[in-house]
Amino acid sequence: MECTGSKQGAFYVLEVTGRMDALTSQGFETECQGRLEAGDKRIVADLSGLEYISSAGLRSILSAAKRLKAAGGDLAFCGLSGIVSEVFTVSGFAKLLPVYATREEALARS
Amino acid sequence: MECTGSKQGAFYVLEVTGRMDALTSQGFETECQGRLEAGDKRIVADLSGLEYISSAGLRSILSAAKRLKAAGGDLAFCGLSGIVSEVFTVSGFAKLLPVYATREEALARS
Amino acid sequence: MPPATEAFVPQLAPRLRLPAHEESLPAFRELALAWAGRAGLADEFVQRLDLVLEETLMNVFHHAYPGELGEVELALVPSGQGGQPRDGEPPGSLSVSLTDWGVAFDPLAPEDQALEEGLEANLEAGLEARAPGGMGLFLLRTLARGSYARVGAANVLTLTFGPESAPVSGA
Amino acid sequence: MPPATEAFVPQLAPRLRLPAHEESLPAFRELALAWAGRAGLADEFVQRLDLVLEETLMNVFHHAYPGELGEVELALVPSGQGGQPRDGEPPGSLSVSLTDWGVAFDPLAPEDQALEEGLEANLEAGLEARAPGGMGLFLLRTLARGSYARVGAANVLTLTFGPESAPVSGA
Ligand SMILES: Nc1ncnc2c1ncn2[C@@H]1O[C@H](COP(=O)(O)OP(=O)(O)O)[C@@H](O)[C@H]1O
Ligand SMILES: Nc1ncnc2c1ncn2[C@@H]1O[C@H](COP(=O)(O)OP(=O)(O)O)[C@@H](O)[C@H]1O
Repeated sequence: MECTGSKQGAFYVLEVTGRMDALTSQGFETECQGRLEAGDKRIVADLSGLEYISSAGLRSILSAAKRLKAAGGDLAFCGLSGIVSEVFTVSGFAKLLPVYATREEALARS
Repeated sequence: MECTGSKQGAFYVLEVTGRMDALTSQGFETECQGRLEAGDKRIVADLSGLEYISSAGLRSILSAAKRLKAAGGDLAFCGLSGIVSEVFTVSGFAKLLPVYATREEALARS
Repeated sequence: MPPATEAFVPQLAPRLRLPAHEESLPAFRELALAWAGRAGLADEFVQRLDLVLEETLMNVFHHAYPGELGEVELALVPSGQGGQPRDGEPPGSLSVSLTDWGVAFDPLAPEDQALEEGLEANLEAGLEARAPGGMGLFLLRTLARGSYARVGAANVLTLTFGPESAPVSGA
Repeated sequence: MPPATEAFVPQLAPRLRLPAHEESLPAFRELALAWAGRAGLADEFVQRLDLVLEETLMNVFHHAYPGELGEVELALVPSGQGGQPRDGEPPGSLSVSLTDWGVAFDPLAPEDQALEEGLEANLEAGLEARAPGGMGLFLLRTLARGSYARVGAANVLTLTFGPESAPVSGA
């Protein structure tokens, strides 16, 4: 898993690529924590380059979302496909967290 | 296994690198055959970049040496180390074929 | 030391047995994906196999052998292959069998039914209420079709991937 | 299909069973080298293991199952590890066990003793006289120490690599 990010208006966009599995997913939480400490509370995770996610990835996401929310921010997602989209759907994460089809939609929200 | 070669005086020097195993060693015989057809009858195989050789590699070498000899040429070796040197020794190939410590020695012979 | 299996006639089911710890995950994954490719498994099933394999293996690594290091074995049976004819299995499917010799545990029917029901009921709960545990088993049961048996001192979990082999999710 | 091994208690001997054909060679090699590294095997023994594994596996691929496709299993037992204590095995050694269910064949004591003797006598023969066959078995016997047993329908070859585990060659 790789995370690269950039500021886009009010949001910090994090492009997550590769595999979010038991061996790598902790990095997502760490990355969000780092952004939070740097002052970015509203994060959009663009998962269009993410090939794979397991329950360990969901755990990392849930934990990051809770922290951002507690700080008055939020964590939204876009670009889900394949198994990533399937896992978000069956796990209920797609309803629990804000998920958009495209990055434009994610950035257009208030 | 990779073979790269160049003409050095009366000899054609073939640098053999990588692994000469059951899946790759046929390439050595093919390479020598190609040189023979191109008119090079005296070949020095520099094995200093060769990491590994198995009985399949020995078979390929024996076959190439016989062809070159039948055509009035020869096949000499230099730069053996590690398991390659060990296999040449225990198999008797080190006595059967001309083996030199360095390329200079191999090229200095008549 | 002769392997423990010398008395058995092989059935062309490739298998790999390794220590039950996280370092073994990549080797299991590599073997499973190689055979999924050979079995002609469609990409969506390969992805489910990948996921379910991680979930079940991680559970075995963490829970099957409390306080000791055990082993886990993966066997792969492409449809139509092997000593036993695979009745009615469509082409492009792959069965995966996971065996461990740890504490008896059926991941397809968890002992803690209450936790499971809580989780499922919980799927649409808010962030605060959402408990992260139990998700691995939930994904396993949602994305794979299979059977479990306790055989002697072993847990044997068999899962099948391919057309009509997993409950259709979402669609 | 449950693996054939479910009744056995594991002994922390990682093992891999694959079809007995050339495509399987890289996977066997990868597993063996990974465990040679973990066992702390010195480089010269790793190289011998690499060679002897290729020779024995290629022989099984080509000769053990005439006219059919069988399987071959590799098990690895690092010294000091496993259920059975390894008596007197020095650290940095690795035992490798190869099992196939093909025609009975002891590679450590070939039936055709005459051919073998011919080959050894032949070692210093000229190019013309030199026969290429039999070299694989010769390298096996020269570079590894081991034992063979026919166990039921299986050939079980166990080889050990490490200090004092192989006849010193040349030096
Ligand atoms: N192979 C197993 N052996 C014993 N207990 C297990 C096994 N797999 C899962 N469990 C139990 O089921 C629980 C739920 O597992 P899982 O859904 O993967 O979530 P998590 O591992 O995150 O708790 C585990 O916490 C463990 O108590
Ligand atoms: N696993 C085996 N099963 C049956 N026969 C074998 C086996 N391994 C070797 N042999 C026999 O021994 C002969 C010598 O083998 P080897 O020394 O590897 O040389 P080569 O394979 O080049 O002939 C083979 O040709 C084969 O007849």
